[in-house]
Formats: sequence, structure tokens, C-alpha cells
Amino acid sequence: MTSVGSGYDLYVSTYSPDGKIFQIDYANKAVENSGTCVAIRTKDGVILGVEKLVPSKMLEKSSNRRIHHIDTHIGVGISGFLADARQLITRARDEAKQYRQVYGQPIPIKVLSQRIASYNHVYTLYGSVRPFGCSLIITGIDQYGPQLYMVEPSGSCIGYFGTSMGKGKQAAKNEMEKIKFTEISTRDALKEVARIIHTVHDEVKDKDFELELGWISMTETNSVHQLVPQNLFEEAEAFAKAAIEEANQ
Amino acid sequence: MESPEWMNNAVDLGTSIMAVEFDGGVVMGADSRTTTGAYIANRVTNKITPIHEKIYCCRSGSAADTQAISDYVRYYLEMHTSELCDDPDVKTAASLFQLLCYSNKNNLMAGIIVAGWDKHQGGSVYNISLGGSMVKQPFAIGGSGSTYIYGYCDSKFKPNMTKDECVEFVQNSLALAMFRDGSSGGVIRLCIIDKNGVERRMIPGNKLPRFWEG
Amino acid sequence: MEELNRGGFTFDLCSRNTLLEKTGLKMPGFLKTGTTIVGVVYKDGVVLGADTRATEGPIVADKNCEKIHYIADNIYCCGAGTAADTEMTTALISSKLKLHKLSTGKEPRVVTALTMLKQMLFKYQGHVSAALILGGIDINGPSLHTIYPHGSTDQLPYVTMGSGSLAAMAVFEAKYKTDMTRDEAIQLVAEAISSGVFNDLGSGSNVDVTVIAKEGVTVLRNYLTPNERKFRGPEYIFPIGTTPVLSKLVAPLSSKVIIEDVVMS
Amino acid sequence: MDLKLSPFPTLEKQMPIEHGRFEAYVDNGGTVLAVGGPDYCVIAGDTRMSDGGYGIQTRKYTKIFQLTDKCVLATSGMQADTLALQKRLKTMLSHYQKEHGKPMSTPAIAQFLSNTLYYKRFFPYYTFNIVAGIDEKGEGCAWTYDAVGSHERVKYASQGSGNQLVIPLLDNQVAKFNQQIIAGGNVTSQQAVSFVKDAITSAGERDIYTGDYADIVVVDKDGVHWEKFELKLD
Amino acid sequence: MYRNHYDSDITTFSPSGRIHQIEYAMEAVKQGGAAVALKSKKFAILVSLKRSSSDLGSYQKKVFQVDDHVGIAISGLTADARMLCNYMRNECSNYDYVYESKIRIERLVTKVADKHQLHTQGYGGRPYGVGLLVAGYDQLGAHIYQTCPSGNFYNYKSISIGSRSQSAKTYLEKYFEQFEDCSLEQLIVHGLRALRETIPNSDTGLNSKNVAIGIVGENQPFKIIEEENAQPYLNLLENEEPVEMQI
Amino acid sequence: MQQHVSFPVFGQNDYFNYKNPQTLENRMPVVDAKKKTQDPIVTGTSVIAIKYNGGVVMGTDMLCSYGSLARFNSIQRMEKFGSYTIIGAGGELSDFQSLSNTLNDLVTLDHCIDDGSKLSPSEIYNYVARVMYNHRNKGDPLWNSLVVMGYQNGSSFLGKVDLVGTCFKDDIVCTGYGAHIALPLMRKAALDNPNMNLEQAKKLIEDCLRVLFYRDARSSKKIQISVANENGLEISEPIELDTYMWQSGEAAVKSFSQV
Repeated sequence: MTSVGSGYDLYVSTYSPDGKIFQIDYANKAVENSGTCVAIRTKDGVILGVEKLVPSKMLEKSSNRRIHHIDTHIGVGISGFLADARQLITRARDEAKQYRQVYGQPIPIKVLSQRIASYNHVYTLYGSVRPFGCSLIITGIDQYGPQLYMVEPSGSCIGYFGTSMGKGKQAAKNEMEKIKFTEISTRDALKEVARIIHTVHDEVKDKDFELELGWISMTETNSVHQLVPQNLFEEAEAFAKAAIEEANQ
Repeated sequence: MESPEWMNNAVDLGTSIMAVEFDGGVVMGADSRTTTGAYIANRVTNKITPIHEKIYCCRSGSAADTQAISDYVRYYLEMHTSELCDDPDVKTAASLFQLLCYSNKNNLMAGIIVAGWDKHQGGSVYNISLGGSMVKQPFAIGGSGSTYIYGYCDSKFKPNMTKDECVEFVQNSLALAMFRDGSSGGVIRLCIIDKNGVERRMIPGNKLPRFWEG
Repeated sequence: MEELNRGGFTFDLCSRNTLLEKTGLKMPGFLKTGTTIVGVVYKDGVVLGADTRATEGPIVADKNCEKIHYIADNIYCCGAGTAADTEMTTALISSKLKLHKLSTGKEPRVVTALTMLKQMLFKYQGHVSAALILGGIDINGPSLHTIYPHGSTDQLPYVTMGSGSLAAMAVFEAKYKTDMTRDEAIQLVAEAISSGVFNDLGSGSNVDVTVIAKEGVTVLRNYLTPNERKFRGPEYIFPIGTTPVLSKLVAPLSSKVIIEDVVMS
Repeated sequence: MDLKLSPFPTLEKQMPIEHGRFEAYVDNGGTVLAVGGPDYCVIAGDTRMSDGGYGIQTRKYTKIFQLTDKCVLATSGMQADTLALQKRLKTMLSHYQKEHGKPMSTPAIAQFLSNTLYYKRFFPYYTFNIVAGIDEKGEGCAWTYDAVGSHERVKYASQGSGNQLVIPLLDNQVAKFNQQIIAGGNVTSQQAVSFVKDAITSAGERDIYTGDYADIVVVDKDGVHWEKFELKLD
Repeated sequence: MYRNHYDSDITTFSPSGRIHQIEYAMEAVKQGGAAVALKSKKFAILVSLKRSSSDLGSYQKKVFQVDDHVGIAISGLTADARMLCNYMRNECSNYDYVYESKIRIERLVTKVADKHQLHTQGYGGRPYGVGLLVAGYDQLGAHIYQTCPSGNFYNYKSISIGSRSQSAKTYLEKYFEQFEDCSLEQLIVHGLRALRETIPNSDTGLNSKNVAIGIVGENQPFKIIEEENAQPYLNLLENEEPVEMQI
Repeated sequence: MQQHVSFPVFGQNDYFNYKNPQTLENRMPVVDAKKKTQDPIVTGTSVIAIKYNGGVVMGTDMLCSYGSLARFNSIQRMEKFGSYTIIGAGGELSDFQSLSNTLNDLVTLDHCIDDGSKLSPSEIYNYVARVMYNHRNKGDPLWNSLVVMGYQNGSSFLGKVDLVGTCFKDDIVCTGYGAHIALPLMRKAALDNPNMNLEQAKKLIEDCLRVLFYRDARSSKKIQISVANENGLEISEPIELDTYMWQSGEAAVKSFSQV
């Protein structure tokens, strides 16, 4: 943070002398303070996993979900400010709805991602607003098959086979590099995602966390995005714990 | 003084149009007569309008309305193509037509058949009728001449025809409609669309198939 | 002046009335029998049925009127439409048919009645609004016809007319079978009429049935009475003196009556 | 007028003519009446809903709507408008209740309904209303309305398709018009209920749009009491 | 909390990715009188401590009915709360008008939280300075939600907000696992005990003047119990053995 | 200048609406509605439905007419909305398509919220009634008669909404010609057998559609029957009605042929 305090970092409409827009970096920082989110794209589907940090034990389970549905065929994972992300989700749902109204077709994931990215981008142009303090991983299945995109506060939008964001994003990326995306089955990928989330979770800094898993698959879920059903979820989590146990020994 | 009829009347496409799916594509056909009142304003009209590379539409109703609509759809579809980075589906084009026809139904006089080829559905035919309802059909006929050939088409159509069978079916049906409908006539224009592209043909007025003419 | 005797019909008044109505004039309301009437042919006869409600606009004018009219001993006719039209039409034809019978000395045939009715109605071009069901039995066996106000007729094994005709026809279409017994036929007719009574607001009250068979006619007036009044409050009693007496005049009856003896010559 | 042979049928001609143009109002019929007593109010309404013609859409659509513990709204006319009006009142009354911590009084509701109706003066609710219940003093009361909000506090009222049939009976039996000897003291609510039942039954006998069942509602200091009552089904 | 460059504007992120203005708004919530919310399977209740500005002033209303199936307790800027309460009432009415059913609590809370968020992203406004505890009952059961000026909301089994709410939270954390099967009365007593923890020892303690209880649940439309109606519950509290929950 | 036709405007405009950044309104190509159906053009006829013990059954034919022309012969006139509700429609096809888009948006949003509760049939029914009534108020009716049926948490739902917003719930609901022809039959059948089972109800619907085919000139014999019960929703494949009763045609000329 070389330029911190130099006065060029107070507004998103201000460049620093070396051509950076610090407010966007700071917004990214908000994303990096949040729980890890991992997504993997397989031959016939996409898996989303989120490490949801639980600040109080009095919270209900499933409170503050970080995986949401946008349309029947699209789901997103969130890192960063949840309240900001809800605005993007609302926007994304409206985009999907509007696309369907005009073109009579489900919105392609790429189009949606780009539109959300444009929306994000607008919030990096004016001093009167601030960027969104959250990143989204947008997953889904459309005419072109399984798709996975990540949209960031800056307005960038990039497609991936597998990606991660949040606190443990680097560790998760390292873990992911071992996976052969073109070969792995959706169910195996599910276990992998669970394992990665459990691996990257930092027990020292954050005590409690809840794993959230969402998936969409042509074979398993009939191309409808949903939260992973209880039995599969438990299986995946058991696998993850066992794998970590093994690694620790 | 009363001005002549052809100056008062809007240009109407009293028309015979049709589109038929075959194995691997679609054949679209139309007559070529445009009338104002009883005067033939154009006897070699082209009523099959390109919307996109492999999506065309047949227009019936008011010439002005249908042309305006197809211009808009062509424009929207071009915008859409650039957003999608891919060729649009026929259904997308049809939905745009429906949106325009439905939301302006009081001011428009348009019956449109949208047909074409895309890589997801293959050849497909959509009928957007007067009120703005959209119906996917294996074959569609429209315009004032179509009422005379419903029976003929129902009896002759079969699914999965070859291209040649399909072309013949379209020619015969249109010839029959043009013979009985005073507002249809001229030449038959054909447009055959499959994955390889578009082929346009014209059958001149003196080479039309002929049937019993009593 | 000669034109007056030219013969044929003039509908000047009808067109005048239509014009007047357009200017806002309200014609006096007629008693309409918004009605359900039906008929069905069974193995050896005809059963006619009718409801008994007569309406005037939304008001029930008569709760138990009779809609199955006598034409001849072997022919009856149900009427829907304007009450006066149906009654007068059937009465007229009935009397003509009687004369016809007296002059030919033969039992009247159903077709004769039918022909007379349709010719009369056609003559009036629909202005006599009588929609009729004509049923009877003659040497050709049982037969059943409908006659529309404009004079067209149909012959069918089961027919319905009036505002409840759809409700009644639905019953026939669902349950009619050929060669029914007399009881089955009555049952079916009663059900068809009930269907009209309970589902059509123009029809109501009771079910009348008339059976015309070779052996003779059975008139089952008020065959069903499913719509008796269900509740009656305490009686309304007005003690004498409730209505004010403003003036009093007593005239002896005798002063008003003149009694005369008339001698028959 | 010229009779040009248009080669293409004009829009008008091409439309199927059987449907006719859009008619924004439908009269779904039915009769409602109310009789106020010293400390109660009896309200009755039949439950037939006709289709504007000779058809019965349903036999059990209740025309009486409870607004508060002390007030009901009885409405005949167009059902769709009735429903919209009821919903509107319900919403506004619940707002009032939350703002003021108490339900709106019956006379206030009566005035409020008038305003609500007049608010739609140029596209009126096609509804004929009676507001009835007990007022702040606990007395039975009723208000009768026209479609655009003119209203009047009355001892008894009737509205709807059987109005003309019921009103003379009420004039005679409740108001005792033109009668020298007026028998009996106060009418009890049981007596009133019995009379109201007779009145609605009589309307059902002669008005084709009234029938099937009736709701008999009594409002008194203990609240609103409902009773179902049979009429003829024809 | 100290002043720095990054804390004067709602549109400014700090280098660590925080937005101080939102955090300051959260402080406003902590200034308000305490409110406690807890729920069993069938009931959700709110218990709040009303304050009066002086002995002559009336006590500030803290619990509001939103609809028959939902109510809120507030802590923070009362004027902001009234706005939000009105907004929620409208949303409930609208939903009822359109669907003739009660809006799901979570959907209602999401809406009001989204409204919060809008005030955290644009220049020229300030975030709402109020936290809401929402208690409601719908087809999914009883719910307790807490909203924050940030636009976040949380679905709790039990929670408290407002000044000295940490003490109440400590009480709740100790007992919340028992709440699920509590009767309504037990629940209220738990609520009052938790609320009592927030009162400084020097103060007068709980009485019928400064307590407002909101209850809602199965076959129980939202109801506010205060003044003399609250006394029976306060009596229950007084008669019992003091709980040794001193910190 | 008054615009003849209003068309949507597309393009990269106004992503950022200063006052209200979360809505799409300003960019939506939704045309400022001039879309009045003053006359229906492509129309479907009756919808009929009845509750039985344990669910609801609904039937329609599959014809959409263009005036008297039997234009489209395989249109499904019933549609599922969510997992508990089916709506059947008579009247203008384009209006139903538009309404069904609206409802699908609603149901999709409901699905996306995914909070364990879904819109109930009664909620959808009330929503539809408001939509229809609002359109009527604008003088821009959706020219449909709709039958809403559903089954959720052990209870059946059946209601009707028409183009002016009249709406009611009942055990038997019919629209169009069905209200004149099928309704009397179904009321009688329900009276005779108040505890109908699924088979009987289906048979009744089929019989009524057959009678409608006999007597409604805008009906066809290609029908579909849908069921809502504890097993969920089901819309049948097209069924060809067997129309066996034509003997009356012979009887009509049996006794004499003078007439």
C-alpha cells in the first residue's frame, strides 16, 4: 500500500500519479477479507463452494447465504459485502428476466456476466458512488454448455475452468491446479470443492464456518441450479474431513 | 374531386406466403403481388425479407408496417449478435417479432412467418399472427390466399420431407393459392435455408405449376 | 289507395319501432318465458318437458305457468319466447287443425301442424317470437320437431329450446340413448328440465312433463316441485285501524242493482 | 358511401365479429339489506354470483365483508369492483389501526367509503354499498350509497337487484309508513333476524339474480356473528 | 475508533477494504435503548427497554407493529426507524393486496435491508442509523431477524441490540438452546431477564413503564404488551430467585 | 408529433440511473403499452375443471381458432406455474402467452429466492386476478378467461378469473361455452357423487369435453387433461376423443323424410 494516505485514494474518480485507481483496489480488499469461494467447471456442470464465516453461534443455520440463484439455470457465489452483492443479484435477476422477455430465451451466462460487469464498471466511474465491495462467481448451463465466470468490482469479467476468491483464494488456486477439469465427474468435483474449502479454512483466525455448496449439472440436476442436497452434501463434507485428516497424519 | 382508389388505399400485401420445415432446413415461399385497392402496385415484389444470415421472414398485412417491423428486428438482432458473439437462433428472432407485434397490436396490421436455420434447433418455422401470438409449427401458411389452401396443405404435408419434396409442396400450394386469390399472384419466390446457407429461386408467372382451372 | 289492398305483409311498424328504439324510446316489456323446454322420442312415444317460470326482465312474473300447450289430442307443443306469441300461435294452429280434422275426418298429423306453424311464423319474418317444440304421434309413429321464430324447423330424436336449452341439451348429449322406455324417457326429460331450472336463471320453479303415446296422452303437470319456499317468517298482522279511515260512505246495495225479468221468446 | 371491393379485408372486417367490443362493466347481481336496531344491526346478503346474463357463476360468493368488530360492508353490483373496493378499505383501515392504535369507528368508515367512491367519480366502482354496524354509542346504524359516494344514514337499507322488491317491505315493517296503529315495542335482534330472513327469501322468490344461500350477519356489542341460510337454487 | 482520512465519506473504502461511515452508523445503533429478541418453535418475541428524555417526558416507543404477523423493535435513531417501519407496513399491505397472504418474513427483511444498502453507496446521503429486530411468524415458523445500517441482516435464534446489549447477549448465549421448546410465558421471562442484564445497577431496573414486549406466533397476531399488561410478567421476574449472571 | 408505433430502444445507454440504480426501468425495451386487445383474434374456447377427493382435474381442447378458421390444432392451453399451480386459458392466445411470461418471471423469482416456501396456488390466483383487473382498469384487457387450479399441503385449489377481473373460487369452474354446457352436467354429477375419485373426475371431464365437441363450434376433439394432487402436477399428452354418438343422425330421417 505505497500510496496509502497520499490523498489520491479517496475517490474512485481519482487516479494516483502512477495511474492507479486505489478505491478499486480497496474494494477488492473488502472481497479478500471475506470467506473463500471456489468454483469448478466439469464436463457437464459447475460446482460452487463457499466458506461462510459464522460470527455468532446464535445464528440460524443457512442464514446469510452466499450462494444464490439468478435464474433456473444460473447460480452465483459471493465474496465481500453481502448487502452490496444483493444489489447485484437483484440486478442480475432483472437482466435475466428482461433478456427472456425480449429474446424468448434463457440468458447465456456470458451475456449475463458481461452485463453485470458493465454494471459494476459504471460504479467505478463517478466520484459520487463507490464500487461494489464484492465479487461474484457466476455459474450456469446454457446452450453452450457449462459456464463459469468471475466478475470483480473493477468491472472485469473472465471465464474459467476453476477459480476462487476471498481470503483463501491463493491457497485454493494451488489446490485446484491438480484437478483435471475435463475428466473429473461432477460428483467427484463436489467432493473436491468441499475438500478445498475445508483445506483453506484458517482455524486460527476464524473459528466457525459453514460450508455452502451449490451445483448445476446436465445429468445430476437437469440443468437447474440448486443447493446440493443434504445426503450428497454430507458425503462431500465427510470426504473433505477425511482427506484433511489423512493429510495431517 | 375524388382521387383514384390507388392513391387512397394503403399498400396491402394481399398475399400468399408459407414456410415449411424439411429434413435439415426450411423452404419459404411467397407470391409477388402488392396491391393498392384493386390496382397491382408491384407485380414482382419480394415478400421474403432477410432478418439475419440464415433467418428470413415472410410478410403479410400492411407493407409499411411489416417492413418497419422487420427493419427493427434486423437492427435488434444485429445488436444481439454482437452481444452474443454468435449467430442468433430463429426463436430469438421470432420472439422479437412477437414483442413488437404484441405490444403494438392496435396499430399494426401484420401477420409474419419467421423461418430459418440455427445450430441448436436446425430448421424451424414460427408463425406470428395478427394479435401477436407466436406459435411454432412444422409448416405455416399465411396471408389472404392461405385460406384457399388449408385443405390442400393439410392433405399433402408430411414431416421430414426431403428438400426437393418440400420445394415442390411449397410451389404447388402457392400456385393454387395464387390462382384462387385475386390479391395474390405474379411469380413464386422461394428461399431455401439450411446449414450451408441460403438459396433463392424464382418461378416466373408463366412457369407456375398448373392444376384444374375451372 | 289501391296499394292498401295489394295483399302480402307490411312490416312498417316493425321498422318504425326499431327506429324509435334507437332514439331512446323504451318499448313496453313483454312477458318473456326465458325458458327451458325439451322433447325426446322414446320407443313408442314422445315426452315433452318444460319449466314453469315466466319472467319479465329480472323479475319472476309467474312461478307456475304452463308452457306445454295442447294442439290436438295426439299433438302437444312447448313454447319459448314471448308468452303471448307462443300462446296465440299454438292456439291458432290448434283451432285450425281442429277445422282441418273436421273437414278431412282424419286424425291430424304432426307434420300438418308443423307445416302450419312454420308457414305462419315465416310469414311474420321472426317478429312473432315463438320458439317451439312440437311433439306428437300419428300413423308414422312418434315424431319431434323444433320450430325457430323465423320459421325453420328440424326433426330430431331429442331437442331443447329456450334460454336453458344448452343446459338441457348437455344432459341429452350425455345421457340420451335410442329406444328408451317410457319411464327412462320421463326421467331423462325431468333431468334435462332440472338442469335448465337450476343452471339457467331464466328458467325455474317446477317441472312439467307431458307424455304422448299411442295409448293416449298423460299430462304430468308439476311432475317435480323442487323449489318450494324454504322459509316463512311470522305472519304480518295488521290490526283493524292500521290504515287510517279518511272518510266513510255507505251506499245500500239495492240502489245500485237493477233487476229485470227478461221473457224468452 | 362507396362500396369498393377491397382486395384485402380491412382490419375491422377481418375481426371475428362474434365477440363484440370490450365491456368494462358487468353486473353480477344479488341483493343485500340491513336493518338497524337499538343495540344491534342485522345485515343479509345472498351468495349468488351471476355472469351478467342468465348464468350462475358460483352459488357461494359472499357479498358481506367484515371491516371491523363493529362494522360490515355489504355490496352488490360488479364483483371485480367490489373486491377491489374491499381490498382498498381493508388496507386503509389496517393502516389507520396501526397509526391510531384503535379501529376506525363505524360513522368514520361510512364517510371514508364515500370519499373512496367519489375518488373514482369518472371511472366509478360499479358497486352498491351498505355500511352497517353499531356506532360509538352502541346503536345500530346503516348507511346507504350510490355508486359514486352519495350517502345517507338510515335505519334500514337495501341494495342490489332485489332492491325494489325488498324496500317496500322494509318501509312497511320497519318504518311503519302510513300506519295508524304501530304495535309492539322494541324489536329484538332475533325478531329482526327472522324478519330479514323472510325479506331475503321473498326477494329470492321473485328476483332471478337473488338466490342459492344467504349470509345473515348480526353486529352487536359482542362483535360480528355469521349465519348461513338457505334460499332456492333455481 | 479514531478519525482518519477515510472515514468522512460513505463512498470511500479504507485501504483495508472497510467503509468507516457504515461502521459509525452501526455505533448509532449501540446508543439506543436495548432490545432483545428470542424465539421458540411457535413464538417470536421482542422485549425492549424504553427510555424517557426526562422525568416529565413520556417514554419513547420502541416496539412497533408492522402487520398481524410481524413486528419490530428498534434501537438507534427513532426517526429513521419510523420511516423504515412505515416502509415495512406498506410492503406488507402491498403484498397482502396482491396475493391475499402474508409476506414471508425473510422476503420482507430482505426488502428493508436492500433499502438500507441503497443509502450506503451513494454520495450525499447517510446510512440509516438504526438497527431493527424483526420478529415474525409465517408458514416457515417463527423468525427473529436483525438488520444493520450496512444493509446486512441476520437470521438469529435470539439476539439483542442497543446499549449494553452485550450483557444481554451473554445471557442469551448461555440459554438459547433451551428456548426452542419454551412456552410463551417462559420465553417472555427469559427475554426480561436478558433485558435486565443491560440495566446498570444504579438504575431503577425494569418496571411496567419502561418495558415493552412484542409477541407473535402460531395463532397469535402480533401484540404489544406494555404498561399494566406487562406487570404480571414483571411480577414473575421479581418473585423468582435472582439469577447469578453477574459479569 | 404523435408516434405511430412505439418501439423499444436498445443500446448501451443509462446503465447508471443516478437516483435509482437498482432498477432496469430506464433501459428496458418494454414498450409503453399501446397493446389493447379490443377484439380477440386467435382464440381458444372452454376450460373446465372440478375438484375431486384428493385433488383437482382440468380439461381443455387444443384448438385455437382464427374467427371460424380452426387455425392451430395443437396448442397446449394449460400451463404449469411452479410446482403447485396449473392455469388453463380460454380467449386470446397472445394475451395468454404474455400473461404466462409474466407469471413465469414471478415463479422464477420465487424459485430463486429458495427460502423453503413457494408461491401457493391461491397466491398465484390472487396475483392473476389483480393483473386482469388492472388491465381492465386501463381499458386494455387481457382477453382471457382463466382457470387456476392447484394442490398444496393437502388442500385443493380451484378458481376462475375473467377479463374484467371477476374472480371466485368454487368446486366446479367452467369458462366460455363450458359455463353453459359443461357446468350443468358437472354440477349434477357432483351432486350425485360428492366424493368423486380421480378416475371418475377424469371421466366426467372427458364426457363433458365430448358434449362440448358436439355442441361448441369452436371446439375440437383433441384434448388434454391435467391433474393436481399430492403426486404433484400432471398435464396429459394429447388425447383424441372418441365421439361415438351419431345415431341421432339416423333417427332424424328414420320416421319420415318430408321435412
